[in-house]
Formats: sequence, C-alpha cells, structure tokens
Amino acid sequence: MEKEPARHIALARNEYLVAINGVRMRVLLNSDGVATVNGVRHAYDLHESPEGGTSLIMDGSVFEVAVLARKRQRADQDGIPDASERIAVSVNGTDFEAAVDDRHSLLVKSLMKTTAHDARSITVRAPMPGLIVRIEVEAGQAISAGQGLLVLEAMKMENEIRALQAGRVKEIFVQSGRAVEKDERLMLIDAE
Amino acid sequence: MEKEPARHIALARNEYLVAINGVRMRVLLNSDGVATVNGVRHAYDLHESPEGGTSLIMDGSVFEVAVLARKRQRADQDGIPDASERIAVSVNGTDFEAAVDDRHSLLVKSLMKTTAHDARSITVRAPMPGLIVRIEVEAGQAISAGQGLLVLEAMKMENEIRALQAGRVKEIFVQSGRAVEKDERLMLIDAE
Amino acid sequence: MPHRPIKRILIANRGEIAVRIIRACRELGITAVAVYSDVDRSALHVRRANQAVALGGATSGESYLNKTKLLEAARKARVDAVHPGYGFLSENADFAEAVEHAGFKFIGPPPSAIRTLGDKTEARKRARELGVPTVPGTVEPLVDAGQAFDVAGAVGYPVLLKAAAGGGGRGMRIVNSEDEMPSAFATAHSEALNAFGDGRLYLEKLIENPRHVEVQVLADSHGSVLHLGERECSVQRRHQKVVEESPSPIIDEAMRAQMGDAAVTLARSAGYVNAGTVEFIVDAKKNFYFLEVNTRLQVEHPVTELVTGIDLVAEQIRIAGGGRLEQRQAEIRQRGHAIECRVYAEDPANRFLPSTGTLERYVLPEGPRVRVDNGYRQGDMVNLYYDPLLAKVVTWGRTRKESIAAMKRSLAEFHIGGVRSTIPFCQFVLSHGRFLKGDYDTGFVAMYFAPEALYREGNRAQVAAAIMAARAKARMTGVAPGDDATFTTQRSREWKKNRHATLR
Amino acid sequence: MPHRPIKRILIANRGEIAVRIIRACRELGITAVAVYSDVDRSALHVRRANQAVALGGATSGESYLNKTKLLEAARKARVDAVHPGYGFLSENADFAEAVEHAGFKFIGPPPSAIRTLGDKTEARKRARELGVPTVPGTVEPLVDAGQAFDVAGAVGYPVLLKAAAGGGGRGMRIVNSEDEMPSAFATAHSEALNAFGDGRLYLEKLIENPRHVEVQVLADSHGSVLHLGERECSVQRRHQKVVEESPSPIIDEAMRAQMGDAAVTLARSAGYVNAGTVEFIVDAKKNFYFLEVNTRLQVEHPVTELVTGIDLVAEQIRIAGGGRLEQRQAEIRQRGHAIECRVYAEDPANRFLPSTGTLERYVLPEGPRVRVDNGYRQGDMVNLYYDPLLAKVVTWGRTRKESIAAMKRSLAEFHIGGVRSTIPFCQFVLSHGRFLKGDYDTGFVAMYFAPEALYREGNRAQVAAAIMAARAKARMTGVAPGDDATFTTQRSREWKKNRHATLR
Repeated sequence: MEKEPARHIALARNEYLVAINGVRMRVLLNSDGVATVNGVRHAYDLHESPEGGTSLIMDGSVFEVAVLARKRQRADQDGIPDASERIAVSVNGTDFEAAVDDRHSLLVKSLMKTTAHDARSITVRAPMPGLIVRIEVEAGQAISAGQGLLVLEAMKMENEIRALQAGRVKEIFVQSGRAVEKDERLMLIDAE
Repeated sequence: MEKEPARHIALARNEYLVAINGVRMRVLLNSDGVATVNGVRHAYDLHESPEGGTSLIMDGSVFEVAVLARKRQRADQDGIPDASERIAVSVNGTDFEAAVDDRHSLLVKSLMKTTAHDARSITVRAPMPGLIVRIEVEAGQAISAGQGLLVLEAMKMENEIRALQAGRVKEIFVQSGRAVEKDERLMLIDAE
Repeated sequence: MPHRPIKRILIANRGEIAVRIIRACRELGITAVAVYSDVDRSALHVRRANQAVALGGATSGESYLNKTKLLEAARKARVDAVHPGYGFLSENADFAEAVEHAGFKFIGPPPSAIRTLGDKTEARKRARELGVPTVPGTVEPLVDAGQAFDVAGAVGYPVLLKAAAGGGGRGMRIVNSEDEMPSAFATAHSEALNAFGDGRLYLEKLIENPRHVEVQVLADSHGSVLHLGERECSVQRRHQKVVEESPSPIIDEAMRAQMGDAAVTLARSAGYVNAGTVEFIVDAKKNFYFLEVNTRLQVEHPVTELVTGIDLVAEQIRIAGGGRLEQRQAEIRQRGHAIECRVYAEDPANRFLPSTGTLERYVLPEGPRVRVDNGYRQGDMVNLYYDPLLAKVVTWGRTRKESIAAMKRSLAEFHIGGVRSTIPFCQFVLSHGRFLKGDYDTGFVAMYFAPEALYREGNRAQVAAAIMAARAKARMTGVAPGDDATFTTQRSREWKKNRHATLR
Repeated sequence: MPHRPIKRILIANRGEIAVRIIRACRELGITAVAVYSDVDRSALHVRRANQAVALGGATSGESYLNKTKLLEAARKARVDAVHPGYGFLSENADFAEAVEHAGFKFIGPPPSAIRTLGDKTEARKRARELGVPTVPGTVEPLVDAGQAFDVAGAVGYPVLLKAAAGGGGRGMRIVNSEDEMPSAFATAHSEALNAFGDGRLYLEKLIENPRHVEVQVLADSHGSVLHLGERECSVQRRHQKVVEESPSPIIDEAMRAQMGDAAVTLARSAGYVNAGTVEFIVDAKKNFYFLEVNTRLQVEHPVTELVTGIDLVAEQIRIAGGGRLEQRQAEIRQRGHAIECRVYAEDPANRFLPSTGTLERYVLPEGPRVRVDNGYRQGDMVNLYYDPLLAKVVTWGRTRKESIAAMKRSLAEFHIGGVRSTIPFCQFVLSHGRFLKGDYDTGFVAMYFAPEALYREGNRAQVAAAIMAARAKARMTGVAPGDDATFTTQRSREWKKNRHATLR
C-alpha cells in the first residue's frame, strides 16, 4: 500500500491515512472503541479528560496519550502548501507528529500540480531558532563540503552551519544580526 | 462600614463588596495593577496563565493564586436565592470562598423582600454527601439534645447526626437508603 | 515448592497504593496490570500501569472487593501474582486462599498466618501465650451486649469495643459508662458487619491517650524474620492515623530492641512470611502492650523506607517469588528521620467529614527531601465510593527538626482547590509546640485541636483573594479595571455627577 | 567580624536552581526574594518565592547578568544576603565584591578565592605548586594564535583550547591538527569574549576520552574544610554534562581519599570558604589530573546530597552566616548510590540543538526514590533567552542497579509535549551496556550515540498515536467513528455503491 500514489487511494468517510516518522498507516475508525489499522483490528477504550492527558487502553495495554496543539501547515520544499493535517500526539511521553489525510485532503492533493523540482538546488534552513551572528560566505562564492557558511547563536552557544557538499552560493536570504525561526530559509546553494 | 445595610452602599462601576469568611471588604479596581481595599491602596502585578494557576505579586509579596469554578448560587435559609456572585479563589493553596456584589447585585438585593424567619424552626442539613443508613426518629417525636436523629454513611464510615438541642421533629424529608447531597435538607425540628 | 518467576502482577487496588506498587513493578522489570471500576476509568493508577483490566461497577463491592471479578481479571491478564495493597481484600484470608488456589502467588502472608494473626482475638491469645504484654480484656469475642457489661465492669470503665475482623477505626467505639454501652455495642456491631462481613466484637480496658507505636516486620519463606524499627502513629482523628514518623521521639535503642523482639517472636510463631506490622500501645510510663497485627503493607510504610533505605514493596515481591532477605538484623540501620502526612479529602474544619468534588487545582510539592505517593491528577473527581486518601507527603531529614522543616515547606507547596483536605490540619500539627517537642499521644487531636486554629491566613492573603474575586466578577460583567476611575479620589462628589453616565 | 543573621535572601537567578534555593530558604525560615525578567514574570521561581522584584528586560544582559539592577533589587527588598546560584554571575568576583561592598553577604566564596581559583590559569599554577597533578600545557594565557601553534607542537596534538574565564563548554575547542588551529582559535576566542567578557584562552594536551570526576568541597569561615566524595560526570555532549552519578563506578576508597585530599589542599591554600567543586580528569590508567575549580554550587550537587544526606544549599547559607560545619571528615559517609539526569529543552535527534516552544504537556515523575528539581510548569514557554535546562531528575538506590532502575522508571513517567528534550537521550544512556557496566568515559556519546537509537517506540505506540491522530482529524471535520461503517468489511465493492452518498 505504501507505494500506491496517494491520489489512487479510495478512503471511506471515516478512514484516514496517517503518516508518522515515515510510516504510513491506514486507519479506519469502525466505531467508538474499535479501529482497524493496516487491516488489523484493535479494540480500545478511551475516556478523554478535560485536563488534556488521558489513557488509551488498546488491546489491554495502557498508553498515556494527549493530543497536542495542531501544528501550522508546513510549506513543502517548493512552496506548495501541504494539504495534510499536522497533528502532534504525545504517547507515553514521546511526541509523534502525524500527517493526517482524509478523503478530502487527498482530493485536494491530487488536484494540485507539482512543480518540477531542481534537485541540484539546495535550500539551507535554520536547524533551530536563533540569531545570525555572522555570515561567512558571499553570494556567488564557490564553497567546499564542510566549509562554514554562517554562525547561528542560540542560548549563548555559537553554532556554525556548514556546507554538506561542494557548490556555489546562489542566494543569501538573511543578514547578520537577524533573528530567524526554525526551518527558515537561510541560503540557496547550487550543488556541484 | 460593616454595619451599614447593603442597600445604602453606593458602589462605583468598578467597585465591589467582597465577603470572605465573614470579613467584608470594599474593593475598588482603580486600574490594571492598582486596587484599593478598604481604603488601602495596593499595587499588584498579575499575569494570568492559560493553565489556571499564576502568581499575584502584591506590594512585593508573592501569592500563588487561581480562580476556581464559579460556585452555584446557594439558596439561603428561607429559600430566597442569593444575588451575590460566589467565586472561589485559591491563594497559596487555601480556598477562599468569596461572595461578591457589584452595584447591580446590591440593587437586586435591596428590592427583594425578606420573609420573616421563624427562629424556632431548625433545618437539619446533610453535613456531607452520603447515604441515609437509617432514621432513628419519627415525625412528631419529642427529642432531647444530643439524641441521634439519623445515620449517614459516607466512605464506609457511619456517622450519626444528633440533635443540637431539645425539641420536636416537625418533618422528615428523606428516607432510609437514599443518597443525599451536601447541605441537603434532612429534617425540620421545632426547637423547645 | 518450585517458584514460577514473577513477571506479571495484578494490582487488586486503586489510588496511591496501586500507583506505588506499579512503580515498584516497573523498577523490577515486572509488567503491572491495573484493574479499574467504571468511575476509575482514567484514574492515575490505570495511566501508570502497563496493562489494565476493567472490573465494571462503581462501589467497592462491585469492583475492588469483588473476588470473582478480580480472579477473572488475573486469569484474563495471565499474571503470575496478585498484590492486594492495603484495605479492600488485603487482610482477607479467603481471598488469599482463592488467589493461591487459582494458581497465582498472593503477595502477602500465607492464608493461615492471616487467619491466626489477623483475627484480633486469636492474636491476643497467642501474644499472651508468648509472653508479649497485652491490655486486660476479653480473650474470646463477646457473645452479646450482656457479656460486654460484665467484662467492662470487671476491668473498669472506660473500655474499648473493637471489631474482631477489622481495622482502621471501623467498628470501634469508646464506652465511658454503662449508659453508653447499648448504643455503642449496636453501632460497632453494625459497622463491623457492614465493613468486614463479621460483626464480632471484643472488649478491652481503655488505656487513656496511649501512644500508638508499631513495628515493621519482614519475613522470607526461608525462616528469616527481621524487624525494621518502629513508626510513631499517635496523631489520629477518629482512631485513624494522619501523621506518622520514624523513629519515634520516645523510643530508645533498648526499647526498640525489646519491641522488635516481641514483634519478631509473634510473626515467627505464626509462620509469618512477607511484610507485616505489629501494633503496640505505649502508656505514659513507656510500658508497651500488644494491640494487633496488620497482615499487609501499611499506609505509612514510606517512613520506614526513607530511614532504612529498604523498598518494602520490592521486598514483598521478592519474598513472594521465593527470594531470601539479604540483610541480617544487625545490618538494618535507621538513618535520619522521616515524617508522613496523609492528605485526605476531608474537611478538618468540619469534623473531618469527607469532602467530594473536582480537584480543580492539584499541585504537588517537589524538590529535595520530599517524596509524594499520589493517586490523583488535577481535574479528577473525588467521589464517595472509596477511601478519601488522595496522597501522602513524606519527608526526610538528618534530624527530626530537618524533616519537620521539609514537611512544612512541602505542605505549603501542595495546593488543592475545589475539595477540602487535611493539609491545613497537618500544618496545625507540624506547628504545634507539643508535636515539635515530640511530647504527644493519641489524645493530641481531642486535647489541642480546634477548627479555629485552621486557615490562619494572613490578612494579606484575604486581600489578595478579594482582589482576585473582584477581578473575576469584573470580567464576568465586562467591566475593565479603571472603568470608573473618576471615583477613585473624589467619590461622593463625583458619584452624583456621574450617576447617570455610569448606570447601564 | 560580627555576622548579621541571615533572614532575607535575594536569589539572583532563575529556573530550577532559583526554585531549589528558595526551598532551602523556606525550610530554614528565611524570606526568599526572587528576581525576574519580563519574560519570566510568571515563572515557577517567582511563584515559589515569598517576595519578588522585577528586573525588567528579557535577555540575560538586561536582567540576571545586570549587576546594577540586581544590587538595586537587593536594596529595595532589604535583604541580608545574595545567593547567585550557578551560571550568570555566580563566578564573577567583581559581582561578589560589589555585593559585599553594598553591605550584603555573598553566599559563595570570598572574591579573592573566586579570583585565585576561578581563573583556570591561576588555579593550574597553584595546583602545580601544591603537587596536585595537572595536564601538560600552558601555565599563562596564550598571547596569540602563534603561541598556540608553538605550545601545541611541543605537547603534541590533539590539544584543547579553553576559555580562561569560563566553563560549561563555552569557548572550548578540540584542535586535532595545525590546520584546524586558526578557525578554532578564532571561534573559541569569540565565544569566550561573548560569554564571559574575557577572550583569554589557554591550551593543554588533550587527554583523549578521559573520565570526568569531580570532588565536592565544603569549607566554613573557621578553617574547617571537608570533601563530600566524588561525582562521575563523564556522560557529556558538547563538553556539557547530561548524566552524573555518585559514587563513581571506578573510584575506590583509597583513590577517593587521594582526590579528596588534593581538593581540600587546593581549597585550603586559597582561603576557600563555602561550597566549591574541584574537577579532575581521570585517564584509562586511573591517573587523575586537576582540571579546574568551580567556585560555586554545581548543577549536579543533588547526587552528593542524596548519598551524604547533607543539604548543600542549607550549608552554604549557614556558612555565609558565620556558622560552623558540624561534621568532621570521618563522619561524612556515602550511603547507596545516586544518579542525576538533566532534562534540557534540546533535540537529541538533531545534534542537541535547542528546542523552543510551549510546554503543552509537562508531567513530572513522582513517588519513591526520585527527586525532581524543576523550574517549569505545563503551559510555560521555553524561550531562547536562557539556558535550556528545564529540570533535573535525581534517583537514589541502595545499589547502582537500584538507582538506575528508579531512573528508568522516573524518565518513563516524565512526559514533555510540545518541546523536544534530552529525556530520550538519557533513556538511551541508561539502557546502554557500557553505562550499565560503569565502563564509560567522555567519549561515550561520540562513540556510541546515534540519533537512530532514539524514539524506539514500539509499533504499538505508533498505532496508538495513529488512532489518536485520526480521531482528532475526525473531530475537526465532524465525522463520528463508525460514520461509514458499511466500509468496514467490504471496502472495494461498497466504495462504488456509496460513492455518491458519502461525498459531501
């Protein structure tokens, strides 16, 4: 099922495609207390608590669970908004970020054209929120793998962002002294 | 001020009469961060938290505070609804139940007629929620002070409710085997 | 008898003790299976378990006291052993027997030892035979109220009526004179019958305001029996403990050894295995008398754990699995001092009556020196179905003074809103001169406690509460602070002028 | 010098350490005055204090590092003493001096001792003079990068560049060869300058993958100097400790005495008073070398507290008030074993980079054997302004095995949602064979840790997450479970038939 293109999957109204850490699961909510996940039927007992956390008892095993805030939708590499719902769930203290599709979001996806993607162009993104301390390269400059590109300060630590492979700096989106968000675009590199 | 009848107090729009544990305080919310309580001005700093608890820093001292659920309005002895707002506040782990009046509720109160109250009739109320195990007296029966009236079971303990003074049982509102709420009327006693 | 290793345990209990046993299981690598009534569906003990089996029902009888359902759950979950906790069926020999017959280990003493020592009358007889001092009174259960009159007349009033089968103050009554005997006998009998299914009572001379001191015992199935020192449990309301400490402020090394020997002798004579507690009362001259044996884990076991470093629940499980005690008596050492305060959902200002409702605010103490054994979460309902114990706060210090200071700090951090609790009562105890001196007995509460001593919040806390309440009311009615700021300075003059403008 | 009794203390810090100091104050009956930046307005350390003074600002420079504002707050709150905690100004001799000049006691060593021992270069010189072994390298700070080349050539690569003024891994770089020296020197210099306002560096031979073992010292103002045994701190990422334990798995009584003597000798020679830590590295042959002195309380002080029973913060306050140490060296005994895990808001799967956001879920472990020193509450924001330490989990056991089991249980109970934390990393460490054997050094993380080892949740946890996520999506779109129950069994056939009916 995993290789089947999303647009060819026919989902029931109460059926969902859930992707967690790269694993895709097909979840059918049969009734309140029974779900079929990838064809396996699971009986569960869930009593939601006003305080957020609660326990899911599935096939006799207890999982302490909480649905966290809905994540804002993330633009993919090419700037096309992702129609999947991003939902974070805490299970036994571990956060799972799930991308959830229902029949409607799959339809939206199948209608959206995908722009051709230039594999040779690499976007360097901020690995964490922080402050740009200095930029160590210039637009147009040739760079080698491992070379320092810029220095990002967060919580009083300076972190040097380095090139993963050789290439040339195509564009720099930030300036020294600017605060950046996690995943914000910093540079565009033309890979060699 | 405490002896002044409620209906003669002129309150400002942002002024409140707050009664806590029998102590009445006149609270003027001058501005966000300043309040005058019984004529004494207090500077405070409050940053409310979405999780409920927060700290009130008043005149430099820290109080961990939380506003708890609004209590349902309690009927007074004579069944007349109390116009005051009942608000429970936790301060440093202690619950304070406040009866709060503003200019409007004072007006309502001043318009309500008070029924004459027969001081010789005593309502026996349930001191806690529980189950009536047995009733030890009958309507019309003369009773002496300290005599057992009925037995209430809560959390596996039997608790005998006794007469505080001598008199005669006027009416019994409950039956053996019935569950009762806290403060529910159990009997009416004509005091001697 | 070969022992099957214990890999899965059913915890036939709820609340903080179920959570505490689950934690021991998890530390030992054992799968913990919780059981739950309908109203406990999302209780903390369920959340903390690896697996959970529904019992259904709400009352104890429908759930945690229901032997059939519990055994069914044990079979369904394919466990190796059952831990009963305290209360419920923990001292029920028939249940222990049924558990063993069904092929599970019962984590507690053998049914025979529960019968011999758990029956107060039997235990007292045995103690007398072994030369352990006991309080004058009946050896056999009373036949009727008439016999109660006779025996009471012989030993002299005041006397105590006690349930032969029970504990925890249920079915217990003090009788000060002949006049009180009929109703006291009837009530105690009825309570005992309801609580334990056994209305038998016995009677003994009341030692007025004794201290209540108990000795923790551990015994393995290879004949080793140890005592782990004493716990002082004299702060009681309604004959139930609220504050306990170890070591006792009045017990010295010699007396500890004497009481310990008596406890070990009793346990050994009954073929006792697993954890148990031998309770004594101590009079003003430091004479001690055997009271009863609790053939189970005690609520207050953590104070012993903190001073000895020994995990009693882990030892219980090891012993049930056939393990040997690792220490010898000489190696058991008390280090420092520990106190426990029980946090019940009760209103100390209103005769300790149960207080039910929603825990709208429930913030536990944290940090150095404090351990919290807890069964609830903010937002949980406290209902009438079960024992009102919410949590236990236990602190440790090198000295008694240090553990008291840590307890006061911890109780101040423990914030409960929406339900009354015994915290203010415990704060009263921890600040009382008698308690601070260690000079108190079971008469402490009756003698020194009055509800007026509670909630002595400073005037400033009330002012803070008033401001919060006024702000809440303002928010409800859409008034912003300062909305009528002109009134601040010149109230009476401005009042008339603005009357019209400010009336809505 | 007559000492004014310490009745009020300003805590010039934030987070868990401020809360921990406030707790010690409250247990000692001392009024605790917190300070806070604008973003910390409702932080836990403010809530737990008796009083609080606003510093304003958000960055450390505007608040907790601002000497003028802190002194002003101390004056305003009329305190008797200032406790600096760790980090921020805790090792700043000028601040200590300014505090004392303003008439307050500084709860820490005298400024002269901070200067002598806090400066790594000075401390190394002194250690050599006293015969305490040190690692080969520069005695004076480096003049320039050129000198760095020369010295490194002499002692042999790899070498270590370290900030003369700092600690905590800031301004520290390993240099493997001449090629790396220029950029390493520049970065270390710049980091040191930014972090400590002092860019001086020194250089020493790199002892590859040593163990990091430190000795806790306590000294009073009456000439008594004690050591409280060692802490093993070899589990580090980015030269910062994450997991610590006491006692160290490799230190025996004789080595403990040797290292303890060395630490006491150093402290005594500098007229040290109050709590301090002497850090050593230990090579594979168990040779130990003096590394540096931390002239303050350490993050990991609780492990020492749990095994010795001594409250280091309470001792700090007593010592600052002129009190005498009550114990002698022979009376200091380690009992059992303790471990600490630091819970940082960092993503261990992404090079331990800081993780910011809201603590949407934040549930602390409870129960036996565990102590949590914590600075946050559910709903709090974790921002970029300060150190990302959220809490410390510390467990105790009679044996190392027991404390490890308690730690694993406790980490499993610690639920953080919305922000990544080092909990999964600590779980990896606590389950690794090398750690379990006690056979690890500072190379542990580089050698054995890979992010793939994290989040090894069972397939069942993922299934649970998938069901929860699907239910959440269903709720958003108003679909009830079972809304399309016909699809359950005969999907493909029914699909066409119902297509029309189910499309909205």
